[in-house]
Amino acid sequence: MTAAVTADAAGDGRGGRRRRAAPGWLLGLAGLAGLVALVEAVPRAGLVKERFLPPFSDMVSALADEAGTGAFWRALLETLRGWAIGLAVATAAGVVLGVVIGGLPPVRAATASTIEFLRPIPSVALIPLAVLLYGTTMRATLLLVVYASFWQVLVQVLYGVRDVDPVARETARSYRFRTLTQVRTVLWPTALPYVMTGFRLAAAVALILEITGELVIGSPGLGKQIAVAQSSGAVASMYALVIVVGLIGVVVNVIVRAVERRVLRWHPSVRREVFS
Amino acid sequence: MTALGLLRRALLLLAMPVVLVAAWWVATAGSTDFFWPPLSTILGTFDDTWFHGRITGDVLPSLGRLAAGYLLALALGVGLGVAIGSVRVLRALLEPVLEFFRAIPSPVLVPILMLFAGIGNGMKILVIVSGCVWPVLLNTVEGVRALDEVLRDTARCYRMRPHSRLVHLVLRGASPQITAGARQALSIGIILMVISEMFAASNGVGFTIIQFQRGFSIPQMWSGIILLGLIGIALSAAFHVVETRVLRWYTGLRRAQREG
Amino acid sequence: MTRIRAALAAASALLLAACGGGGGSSDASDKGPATVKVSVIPIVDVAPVYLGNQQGFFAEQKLKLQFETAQGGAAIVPAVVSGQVDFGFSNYTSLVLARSKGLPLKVVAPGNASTGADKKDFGGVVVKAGSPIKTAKDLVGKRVAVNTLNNINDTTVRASIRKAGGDATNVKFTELAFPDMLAALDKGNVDAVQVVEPFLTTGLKNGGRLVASNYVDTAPNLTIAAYFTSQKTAASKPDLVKRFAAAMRKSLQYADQHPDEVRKVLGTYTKIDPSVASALTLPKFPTQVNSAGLQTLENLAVQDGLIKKAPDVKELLP
Amino acid sequence: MTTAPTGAGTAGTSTALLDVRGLKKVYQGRGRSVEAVRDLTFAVGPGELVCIVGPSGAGKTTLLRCVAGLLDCTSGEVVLEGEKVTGPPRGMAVVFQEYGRSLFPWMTVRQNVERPLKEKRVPKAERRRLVDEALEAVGLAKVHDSHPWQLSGGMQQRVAIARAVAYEPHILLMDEPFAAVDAQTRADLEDLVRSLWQRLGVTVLFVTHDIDESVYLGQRVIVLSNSPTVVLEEVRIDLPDERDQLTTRAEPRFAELRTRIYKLVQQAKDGHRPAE
Repeated sequence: MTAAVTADAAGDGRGGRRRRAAPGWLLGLAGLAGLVALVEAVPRAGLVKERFLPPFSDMVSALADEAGTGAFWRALLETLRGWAIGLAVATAAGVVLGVVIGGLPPVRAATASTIEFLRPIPSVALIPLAVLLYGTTMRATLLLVVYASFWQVLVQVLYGVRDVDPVARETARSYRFRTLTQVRTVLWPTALPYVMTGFRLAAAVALILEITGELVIGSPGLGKQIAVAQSSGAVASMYALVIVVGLIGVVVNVIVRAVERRVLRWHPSVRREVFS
Repeated sequence: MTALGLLRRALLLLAMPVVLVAAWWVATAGSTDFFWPPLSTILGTFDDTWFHGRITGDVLPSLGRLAAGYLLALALGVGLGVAIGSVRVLRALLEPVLEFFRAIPSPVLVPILMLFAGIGNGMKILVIVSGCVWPVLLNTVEGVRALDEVLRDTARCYRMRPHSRLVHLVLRGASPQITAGARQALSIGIILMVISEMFAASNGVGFTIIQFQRGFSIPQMWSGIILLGLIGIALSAAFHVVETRVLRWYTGLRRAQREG
Repeated sequence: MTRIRAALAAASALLLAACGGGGGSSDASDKGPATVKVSVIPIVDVAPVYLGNQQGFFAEQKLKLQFETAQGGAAIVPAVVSGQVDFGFSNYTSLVLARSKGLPLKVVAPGNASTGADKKDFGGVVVKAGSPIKTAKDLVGKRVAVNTLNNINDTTVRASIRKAGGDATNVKFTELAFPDMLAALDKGNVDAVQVVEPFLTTGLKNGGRLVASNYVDTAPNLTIAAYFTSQKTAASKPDLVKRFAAAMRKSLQYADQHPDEVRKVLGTYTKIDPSVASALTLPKFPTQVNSAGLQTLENLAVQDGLIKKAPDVKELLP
Repeated sequence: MTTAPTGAGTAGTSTALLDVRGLKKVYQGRGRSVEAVRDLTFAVGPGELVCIVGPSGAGKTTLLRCVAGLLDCTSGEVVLEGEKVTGPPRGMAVVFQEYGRSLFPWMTVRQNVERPLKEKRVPKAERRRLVDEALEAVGLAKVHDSHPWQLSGGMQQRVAIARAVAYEPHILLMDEPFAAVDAQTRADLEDLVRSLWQRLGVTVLFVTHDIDESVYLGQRVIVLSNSPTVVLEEVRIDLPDERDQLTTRAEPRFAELRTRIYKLVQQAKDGHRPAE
């Protein structure tokens, strides 16, 4: 069953999206166009005051103004950088610790309760802590990003390691594979889909925390630009930046899915979905 | 299980947390750093800080909003998810729009939500909904789409009525995914409970912690962070109990499949 | 070191290690300009430091400024105390609060002050056009939005009400960020908002009515905010602090005398619309701390129950 | 032989319970269409047990899904008890090949059997009786509180059969129901179907790819051509109604029929079709 692969994160339809026919694609555009029209019409019709929700066209022209400034691009870069570093650190730490903890039953037993204890601690609870540690620098936000996305990866890797076919593991052991070889040939291939699921979830979480951190703490990036626009009363700019953030999220999601599909092309879980 | 085995289990369960807490205690004992008070000081303020009026004044309002927002998000996510998962046209139409909104961090939406919902509890609940609804919605869509073809056919053959098809086939069939989404939503909900109280609040755990931080009442702030952690743990444990009940069939099925 | 140890205790050791240790800032050395980190809130009030930097006043003192912006004083104080940044900007009440908890802070230069002119200040209480609220006294029993609870703005609004002869304890303050206030006022979520520029100008332009200038009502020429450092920095780098204070004073003076340039510099670090920037009321930029005003704020903090005992004002002042 | 159906051999007459006339099914894909079933005409009389065999890919499942009303046919019609089938008709039960997927895993065995009766609004006491009898008949009375996945494959298929039987259908469709169980279980299940059919007098349309099975079970075997499918030939199974695994399969007549059908299926595989 493919359900196995996504037991926790639940299958985010690696399958269906691809099979979408051309009309579906068009419908999607229609949906977006509808949203745009709505945002244009609601303030124009006076349902919401323009200075609180400007029409879409105002947002676009504000966005064009933004795109003409160096500050915007620097902020964009800062955001992407913080996101990428945080995601990389969280993924690396999550995979390594996940394999170690999951691969060694005694360690797993000893840490299980701690992980269950620490995981639900909300990352925003750490904001004061992050500020105390790192002030309003990028590092404060990085701490939040790493903390939040780390669990996504770790938990998935633990699921993945647990899912290793006992027969395959026994086989490997009976052939006296060295530990590293075991990890490489038995553990890793099984855990890979889970790692990718964790990575995908982490990528989304990391971006959200990056922006939240910038917004709340004031570390450099698009989130801070939003805060600045907000505290200057530049409503159209604020919405323009929010749109940018949303678009980045969509792009990140698309890219990560593409990467996932590429990495897992050989994997039965994907192959099965393709044929199903 | 023997007494010894039980002891072993308890030891495994508690050893690491105890060691960590002890490490924290020792490391901060005698700390003079203003922002890192000794753990003993923090715990010393815990009772004074939280158990004299703040449980009903702050903790319960927070939890109430969380519950309202979370349940609303569940209902909305499952309802929309079933509709979108079942109707292909709807899915195609809404997918990009939903992807876009999902990618916008909820804190950014707060000022916008304020325009529509004011600054009262309604706004805070909406903030929680705006973040919690996505994992539930997307997982429900996938769960509904992943429903077994044969099972669907079976339901049709036996002429199950729409209502009972929804209850006994679609919702139950998608329940593993819905639960997974609900679990993610819960942790997001706690985060947003705190974040929503950063804006226009006059009570709540998050509000209080931030007031402590702004007022430089650092041990109290720490006690708040610990309280948040405990709330998170308690809710996660409660969820686990519900999940185990709801998904008992699923765990059994999966085990059977793995062994078979 | 305790910081790192405590972090370990908080069980995020791994994560912290991965992120590296905390940052510090360079010492004042004789050769070349010393880099100093200044943490400010990107609002009108801090225009002088940006303007002074532009004018080269800091370079004259062999200082190279590096700005870090934060959303509020609450984030700036710890950064200054822990040495993440050398100087910070915060309102007086926050500093008094911090000092009363024993945080080792030292004011190095004033930040900004009320204009002292009633209804012509850079901040005030605004109501909707048709509101029955005419004076500060009418605020009794009403919902008033302030940007942070238990801080300078609610205490000064209370002072305003007292001055007008109202019962200041009977006001419902709601915490709301400045940018969200006008919308909330418009929707009737609150009855009055305490705003500062540029929202004051925007609010009035959109039909709001000014009912009180709370800073003016509190004390004559009330100093609102200040630049500060930690006692540790003040003790270990007295020269650096002196140079910063000197450049700061020069910047404040220049800013006070060149309002047009202040309006222009706003565009470099905020997104305030130029038309609003040219119309808004600028605060005064005094060069001397008004210790009487500071004492007033302290007394208000005690009176309104923010702190139990007022710290000695002298401890804070340079 | 007591309640043996008497309608045997009434194919094509107006007394037929199930009438399939000129059934044609073309799958419309993007840019191409596949003709799965070309022209199928046959009838099943009341109380008859008819087997359908054909080579792999002969469109057996398509045919069955059309008959069951799960699939719209492109042209032609399926008439059940004088009514044209447009959706799953009343009075019909289906047993699918994938027993693991046709039972509701979140229901107990009893709930699985009971569900369709609840849908039919059968009164409680009556429901109870039907379920008990059905479970008794398939030998599962003891495990009614288990979940399907706790049972072996053969037992799961018995649950599906019990569910179908309890539903009291006029016609029972079986789609290769025993293809996925082991040989021993399969023989038991074949006998179960025969005995249930004889006892209850229900009409059975049994699709299989197993030639022996079709001969052993059926009164009549319809051999399909390869795709696009037409009826290649109908074979009457003139074996005595009392059948059992040992003696029946040892009879020379059984061997003859088996050989005959085997040859037909071979021909079908080779692309032989009746004169068109």
